[in-house]
Amino acid sequence: MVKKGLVVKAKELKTDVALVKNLELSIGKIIDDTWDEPMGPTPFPSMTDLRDWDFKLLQRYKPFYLPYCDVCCLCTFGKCDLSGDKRGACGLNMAAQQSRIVLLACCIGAATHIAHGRHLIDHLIEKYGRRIPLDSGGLNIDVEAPVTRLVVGVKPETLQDLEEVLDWCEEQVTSCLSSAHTGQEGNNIDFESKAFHVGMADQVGMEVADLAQISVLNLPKADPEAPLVELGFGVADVKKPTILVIGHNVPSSVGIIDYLTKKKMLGKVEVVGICCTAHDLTRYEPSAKIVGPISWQLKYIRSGLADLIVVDEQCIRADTLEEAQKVKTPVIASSPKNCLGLKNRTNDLAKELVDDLVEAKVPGVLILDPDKAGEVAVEAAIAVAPKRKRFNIIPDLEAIKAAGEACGGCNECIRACPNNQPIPEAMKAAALGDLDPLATILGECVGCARCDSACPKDFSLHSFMIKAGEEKLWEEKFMMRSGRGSISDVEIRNVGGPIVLGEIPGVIAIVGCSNYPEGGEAVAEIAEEFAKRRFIVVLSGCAAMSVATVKDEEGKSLYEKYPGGFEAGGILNVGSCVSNSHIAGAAIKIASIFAKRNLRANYEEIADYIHNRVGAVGLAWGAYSQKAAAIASGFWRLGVPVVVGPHGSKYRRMLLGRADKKEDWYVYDARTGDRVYVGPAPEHLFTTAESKEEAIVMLMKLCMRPNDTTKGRSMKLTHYIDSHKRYFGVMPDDVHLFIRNKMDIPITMKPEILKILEEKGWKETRIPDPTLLKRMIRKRG
Amino acid sequence: MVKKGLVVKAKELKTDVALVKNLELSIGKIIDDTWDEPMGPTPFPSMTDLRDWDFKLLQRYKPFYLPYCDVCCLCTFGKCDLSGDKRGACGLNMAAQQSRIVLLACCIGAATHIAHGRHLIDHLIEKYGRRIPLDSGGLNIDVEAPVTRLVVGVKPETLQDLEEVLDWCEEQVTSCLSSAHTGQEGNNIDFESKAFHVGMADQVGMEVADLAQISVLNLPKADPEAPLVELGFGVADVKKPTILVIGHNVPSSVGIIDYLTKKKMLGKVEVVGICCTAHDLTRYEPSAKIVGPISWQLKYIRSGLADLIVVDEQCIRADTLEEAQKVKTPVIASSPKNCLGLKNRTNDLAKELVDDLVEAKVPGVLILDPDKAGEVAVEAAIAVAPKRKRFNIIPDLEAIKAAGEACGGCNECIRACPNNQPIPEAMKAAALGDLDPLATILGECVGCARCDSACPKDFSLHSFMIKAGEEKLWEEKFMMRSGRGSISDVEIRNVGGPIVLGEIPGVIAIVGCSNYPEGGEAVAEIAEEFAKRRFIVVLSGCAAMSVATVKDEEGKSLYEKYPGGFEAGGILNVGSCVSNSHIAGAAIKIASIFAKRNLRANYEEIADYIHNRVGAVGLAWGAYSQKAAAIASGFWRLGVPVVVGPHGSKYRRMLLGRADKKEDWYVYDARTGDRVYVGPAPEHLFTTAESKEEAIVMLMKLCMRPNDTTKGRSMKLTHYIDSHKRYFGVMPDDVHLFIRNKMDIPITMKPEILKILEEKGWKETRIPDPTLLKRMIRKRG
Amino acid sequence: MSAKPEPWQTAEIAGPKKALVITKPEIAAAMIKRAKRSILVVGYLSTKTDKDTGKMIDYAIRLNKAAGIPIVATAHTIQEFVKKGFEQATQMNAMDIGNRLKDPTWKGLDGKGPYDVALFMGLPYYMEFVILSGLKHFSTNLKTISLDRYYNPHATWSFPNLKVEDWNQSFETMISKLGGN
Amino acid sequence: MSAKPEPWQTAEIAGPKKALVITKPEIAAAMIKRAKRSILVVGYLSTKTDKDTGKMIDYAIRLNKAAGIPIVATAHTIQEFVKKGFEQATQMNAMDIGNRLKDPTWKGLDGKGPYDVALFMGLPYYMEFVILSGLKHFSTNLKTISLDRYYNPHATWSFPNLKVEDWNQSFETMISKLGGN
Ligand code: SF4
Ligand code: SF4
Ligand code: SF4
Ligand code: SF4
Ligand code: SF4
Ligand code: SF4
Ligand code: SF4
Ligand code: SF4
Repeated sequence: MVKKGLVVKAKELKTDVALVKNLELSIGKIIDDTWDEPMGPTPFPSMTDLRDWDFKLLQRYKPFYLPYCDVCCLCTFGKCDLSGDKRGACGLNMAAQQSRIVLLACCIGAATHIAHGRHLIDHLIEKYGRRIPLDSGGLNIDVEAPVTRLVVGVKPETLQDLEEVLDWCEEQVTSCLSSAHTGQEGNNIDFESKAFHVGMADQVGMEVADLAQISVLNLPKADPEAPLVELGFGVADVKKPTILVIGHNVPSSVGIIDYLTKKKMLGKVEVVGICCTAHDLTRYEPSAKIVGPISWQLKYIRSGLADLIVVDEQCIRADTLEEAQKVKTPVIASSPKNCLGLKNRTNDLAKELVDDLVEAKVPGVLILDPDKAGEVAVEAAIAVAPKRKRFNIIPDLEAIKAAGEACGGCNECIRACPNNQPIPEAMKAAALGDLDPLATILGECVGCARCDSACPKDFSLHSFMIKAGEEKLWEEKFMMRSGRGSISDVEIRNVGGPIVLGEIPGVIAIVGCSNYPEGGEAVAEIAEEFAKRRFIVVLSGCAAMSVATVKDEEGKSLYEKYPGGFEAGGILNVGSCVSNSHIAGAAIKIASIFAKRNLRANYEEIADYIHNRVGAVGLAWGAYSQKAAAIASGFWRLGVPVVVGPHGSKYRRMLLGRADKKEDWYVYDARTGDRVYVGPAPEHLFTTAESKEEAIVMLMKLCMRPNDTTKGRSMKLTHYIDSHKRYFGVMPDDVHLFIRNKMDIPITMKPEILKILEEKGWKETRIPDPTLLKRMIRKRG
Repeated sequence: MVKKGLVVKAKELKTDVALVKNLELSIGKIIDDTWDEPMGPTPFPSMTDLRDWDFKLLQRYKPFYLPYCDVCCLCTFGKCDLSGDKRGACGLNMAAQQSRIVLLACCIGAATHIAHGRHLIDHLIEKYGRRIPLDSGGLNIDVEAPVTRLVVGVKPETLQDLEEVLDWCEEQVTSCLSSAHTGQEGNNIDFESKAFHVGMADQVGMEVADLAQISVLNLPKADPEAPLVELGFGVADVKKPTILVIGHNVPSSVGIIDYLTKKKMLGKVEVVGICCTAHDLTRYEPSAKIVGPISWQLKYIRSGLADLIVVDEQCIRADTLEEAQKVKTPVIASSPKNCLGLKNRTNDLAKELVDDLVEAKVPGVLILDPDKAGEVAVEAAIAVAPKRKRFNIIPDLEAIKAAGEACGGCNECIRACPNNQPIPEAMKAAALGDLDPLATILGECVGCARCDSACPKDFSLHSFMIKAGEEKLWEEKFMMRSGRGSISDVEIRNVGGPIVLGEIPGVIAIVGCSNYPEGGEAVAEIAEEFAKRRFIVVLSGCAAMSVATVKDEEGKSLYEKYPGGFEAGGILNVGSCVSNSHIAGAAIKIASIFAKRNLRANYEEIADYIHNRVGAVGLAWGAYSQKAAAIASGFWRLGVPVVVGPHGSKYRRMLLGRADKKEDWYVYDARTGDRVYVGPAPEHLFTTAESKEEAIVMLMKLCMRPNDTTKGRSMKLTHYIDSHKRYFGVMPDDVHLFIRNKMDIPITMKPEILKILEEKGWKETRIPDPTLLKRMIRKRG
Repeated sequence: MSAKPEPWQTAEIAGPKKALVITKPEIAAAMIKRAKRSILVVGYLSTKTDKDTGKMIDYAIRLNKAAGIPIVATAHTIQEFVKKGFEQATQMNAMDIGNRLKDPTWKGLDGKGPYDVALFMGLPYYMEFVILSGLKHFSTNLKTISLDRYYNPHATWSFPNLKVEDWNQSFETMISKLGGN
Repeated sequence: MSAKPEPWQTAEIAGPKKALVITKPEIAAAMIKRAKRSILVVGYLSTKTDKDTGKMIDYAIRLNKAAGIPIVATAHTIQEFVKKGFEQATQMNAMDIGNRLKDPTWKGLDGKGPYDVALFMGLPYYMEFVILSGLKHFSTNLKTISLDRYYNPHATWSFPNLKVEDWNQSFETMISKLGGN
């Protein structure tokens, strides 16, 4: 490892064991030779070190920009009209501006994970010391931190080793963000390359964060049988005081659990979570419960179920304090990133804080010490519960009926609804006493309350829906497998070959948020379709929660029906947002463990390997956040395609291949150096699926890779054609592009396909040892 | 200094002097006692450490938000309509959204300076070694790096000491940026506090960057008599090959000068610069020349004067490559932040690069090695010059006349012009052969070319103006004092007292960009007004250039007429954007050197000192950039008011005091603990001046501070009232608010003012030892 | 047809360049007639029954028959076409067809050259919004027409926000003006 | 008055909430009459001579005389008022008056209570644009009227983009309807 030089210079050094005076030690380079893997070409890569690779991908997968509006308003030279071939006052054109918006989103997303990691690791070091060994899977994992090894070339062994990795991440965020300044980068493809770069840093940041918490807090370690935990609106016992935690950064939730444990009150207070903090909470303590993803926040708060709310960071509604006040629920903010304007009471006595909250002297407090936050939360919740008596603001039927009668049908609500829900019609029905349409809306509702805001009559429309759907809501109780963390080396060893040869038809990573167009069940349907076909289905974040919310006739969720291992037909929840890194990690480990490629600082070669061989595809069906953008960006640079649901079109840039341009689909054959046509596999790097049916078929198609064996390819084609026929009702019109030789043809479809091949004037091609990198050619042609 | 723990662990350490094997050294805390100043309360402050201070300021100076439009479009939950009392899908309201936009701008700006510093310091360390001592003013400066000392509590001594400071800066950018993620911070005042925080980090980043380049490249060191350098459109000898450098990060420009020096060609090739690189270029080599600020780019390029263009980073037109191609000028990009889509040729032979550029095989190249960029630039410029023969695209009179005749008067150009220039009328005149109106427009033009873009007839309108103003342009040749760097301790010692007592009526910092509403001369007028009145006028960046562009009858610029020292009546150019830090530095040093306050990690106390005592005010008359936002933000946290020109209103948030609310203007008297009314001094923390006249009067007023002695206050009032009468034609209606006792009244205005005081029912108040901090009270009341 | 040319989703403000409103269906018919090569992109919402009406996909088929406009069916919409016995639609991802329409060198579904008019219907409002925007900013010589019930400002021309009955009537008129039935 | 309600500076798109267009000066006059307490904010551009016309500041003075509207003169505009013998204007920074107008508890220039209608003229277009926006979003019970020659969408009501002569005529009509001269 060669990094920054280092000088230790001090008149006096106090250490745990000794006091040293007048030490001066100056070190130009640190070469850490405890790791015997040779250093690859790009340790601690700069913003331009992998630019050539990006340009290769972006040459094939060209950006299609989808501006929200015609102007740029990022500086006071503007606003500038960029329509037509106009340029802004700084000389920028629309393509560059849109790629800059993508870069900004990815920077915000990456900063979020990295700052989350920094906060977590600072806290863990402060509490447990810096020399705690990292351990994400015990004896089952030798290749720990594959992303970090690959990207920066470091093998972290103890908590403190993660700090310099974060230093590098922060430097990348800063440089990439700086490129978005007016008058910096001027070229759209270079902006894209920078977005890829910060996406790569994001993967590192996520890995570092999850590795730290898995190791120190002893979360499940690559455990296919991680405990089943309860999830749903109805999980909490309403007779017990209930603490609701919302966010992503688990220390304050751990503080709650630890305090309950210390006081032997675990089980006497319900601790329920929303969003990723809920994931990590149940990874820490499986008796805790999960309410659901971000879209459940208002439902839960307004229903008055929480006696106290603790928010940490990320994906927390900005109006939490206001909504909580309406139901008399005190709030504890616990993160520097989300202070909600509350007074910082970190240094006050816990007792005083509890009193102030219980007596409602303040609507909430800011407590930046997680353990104190835990103590105050528990004590205040216990004292508040009997006073609040589940006070809620869900209106009764009469009130809804009266509103229905008063509704003017002005359409403001439906025009504000991201999912165009027919609220005005439902209000008409409500006027007649029929709440069913309102209940139906709740099923496709993302809980954003924009309808409430928009209504000129100030109807609390989302609450009306909650009331209408009440019964069903209360029945919501599902089982989710808690986040298992990384994928073990053994698992990789077992499936590496079948994946690379195409015999396991693909790895489908369903990630991201709950900004669904028509409800969350679609995610479960998609997941099951792939599990049934013996793909590997990996889940995380809100998507992992949504998958739990569909039961079969026997009342079982997919987690109960399918194995939790990284194996054909497995359905795995890796965990929270930061656990997403294990998905990239698994792909990287295939190259390392199965193909024995060097990982260390060897990004380009491994990305090339993954892009050409590992049939992994990401689906972010409900992606909404800048974090989701950064995560996708990390996958893009690895050459892994990502599909988003309809709302994802608002990320404003797709990366699309052109199946009709033959010249775009050549690779080198590493054996001979020849350029070989391999067909559009994978066809796109980033696109939007309009419906769940399209998502399924698109994912099937995107699993194909140039390296597929004929056996693998024929299996992948079977799934593609079969799902195409089932969901689209017709044979796909591009099968001929995916058939290299007749062995690729699925046996059962042979006559049909042969006919197509003939019509299309198909010619046989070779199956190369595929690579996009000239330098990988072993024998020059 | 207590920071991160440190473990050095390596099997083998290679240093410059020795090889050490199997070293393990683990250090929990480093306590550096070589600096005997005691550590203050907030070393390496986190995002929340100074929040209480921010809340104090923001309680008095409340944000007034000025949204561009009604919606938020920062995530795919949106767009969300936030008009009225609506909330977005994430629960955010408009106030929080606007403060989030401010935070984003400040993050981008801070990231830009910090990443600039990182790049520069990495480069300097690589080239000169890490142990170069820092030296910004030789024996005249003891308090080096005042901002860094104050903010993080470190006293950097050699280049490498700056690295951990940058680590801290990058961590702050990352955390603050992460707070802008959807569903993080929900409160507008907390967003503002974070913007202040990142603005403070920006000041540190700027200081670190300038300190490094001053020290290593031997730029002027606190030199009041820094050389006079030539500035203007007409500075270059057109018979010589000309290299134009644009940007902010000087290494590639240094590469050019060094190569010329090595080859003994200095003087044979013209090296001219635009923007801050020009500042730093002439600080390095005073025979180099300055074209002007950012708004000069198109004029110069289109006029064909540059035989080769080298761009580094920041404030570079995004269409530089396209514009350069039109005049056959090759371009070298030299920064990772601005690659312009060019091929990275860093590792190719210089000769090959020169050939490719000279033969125009490529429009430009990316060279990330500054020395190679320098060599290629010089060699290519020399070879290109005779081929290009100053090829330009400035149209001739006939073409302009024809265009004037063809112009449809559609108004698209004027509607695109940020300064509403009457182009359609000027075109009518041009049709009749009268180019004067076009020439007049050039005087108020910011060179943005939005008019060109907008014209449906594709007229190159900005070029028409250049033609029309040609003669005057060519005469442009002025003298600017090159950037002097920091303020010396001696200077502070001399003026500290007079400033704090109010006897030097104020320090006016005129900074920022050239996004002027009506031309740059206003800046010179404003500067001279204050210099004449014996304020101290400090300049930087584009504003420092604009000030040079006005000559008196004898042909002298202000730099030739006024002294360059930090003294009453001085006009100082500190240097480039990053030199802005010396302005804050000077204020900080007053507290340290004059008042003997501890600086080290003692931010709040010093900011309180400055806010209440140091009559410093910033004016960013043409501020356009995110960097300018960050710089302003750094001043806000220090309690220094900033005024922007009209375009600055588009920063979308002002911080305004309410002179009419008496309760807002109380401070503690540190001697007694009493709360004392001190009047609205300073009245605003951030506001927009509509005209230069208003700017002058506003700045006069904002110089008043609660600590002013009666002598100082009466002098400040004299200037305020006098300028108010001169520019506004009337007596100000708020003088009574600034008079504590009758001694404050300017003698010559006594009768007039006494009458006002009587009318207003004025009552005498005390002059306290003012502070906003309860803890500063020496004797509890 | 009384209707406001305001974006249907309130927050989807656009501009300064905004779709011209198709105030009369005759105009749309005339534009289709004038087009050298037009294409119709049909999203899956056209397979859903709008309140008080049939499925919009039937209008798509009738438009095809009346004016010979080729149809691209995005997502799983093609299934519904096939069910209705209409076999000539081409299935394509909505972004993919958008991206191709943007490309002036794309030879079209039939290999005969680029299109000059693209009609859209049945995509989710916001998705059509951004695709139309991509085409507005990055296509050359392509005009777009939104036939949805809602004003979509990034198109070259768009229906205003319409009542279902007015919308249906617009299609009827257009189709008859195009000589179809 | 034929004129388009498009933002004068092309890129300054706004919305969804946009100023209602004052199609006839009579409307503006009626609004002023209806106002309980109105105030006129006059920027320094009103002291410049517009093409083919006098200075707008004269209209401001006549409006004051006709309707008794108090005047705030921003920046150095007050000098011109004084020169013209009009002494009652109050000098104030444009942001400062904006900020006070936003505050429903502000007692006004005369200490008698908040205003319900604020008229603006003569500020740089973009600066008036953002101040009107601040008031649109953050004031309570305040209506704003832009009397400039350009449509300014963040106002409650605004003139459309007008020719100079139409603009002048509007003032004449308004003033006479208000009983002034
Ligand atoms: S960044 Fe460029 S395009 Fe955007 S507003 Fe500023 S000058 Fe205009
Ligand atoms: S809360 Fe539900 S119904 Fe209301 S606008 Fe949001 S998604 Fe639509
Ligand atoms: S916004 Fe309110 S009043 Fe209007 S249709 Fe919807 S529920 Fe009815
Ligand atoms: S998946 Fe998305 S919405 Fe869910 S917690 Fe993660 S970032 Fe938030
Ligand atoms: S950040 Fe919030 S207000 Fe902005 S678009 Fe997203 S959900 Fe809407
Ligand atoms: S180049 Fe000058 S005249 Fe043209 S739009 Fe820009 S500022 Fe106005
Ligand atoms: S945009 Fe062009 S045609 Fe229109 S008025 Fe201006 S110069 Fe004339
Ligand atoms: S002052 Fe502004 S425009 Fe000038 S170089 Fe600095 S940031 Fe750029």
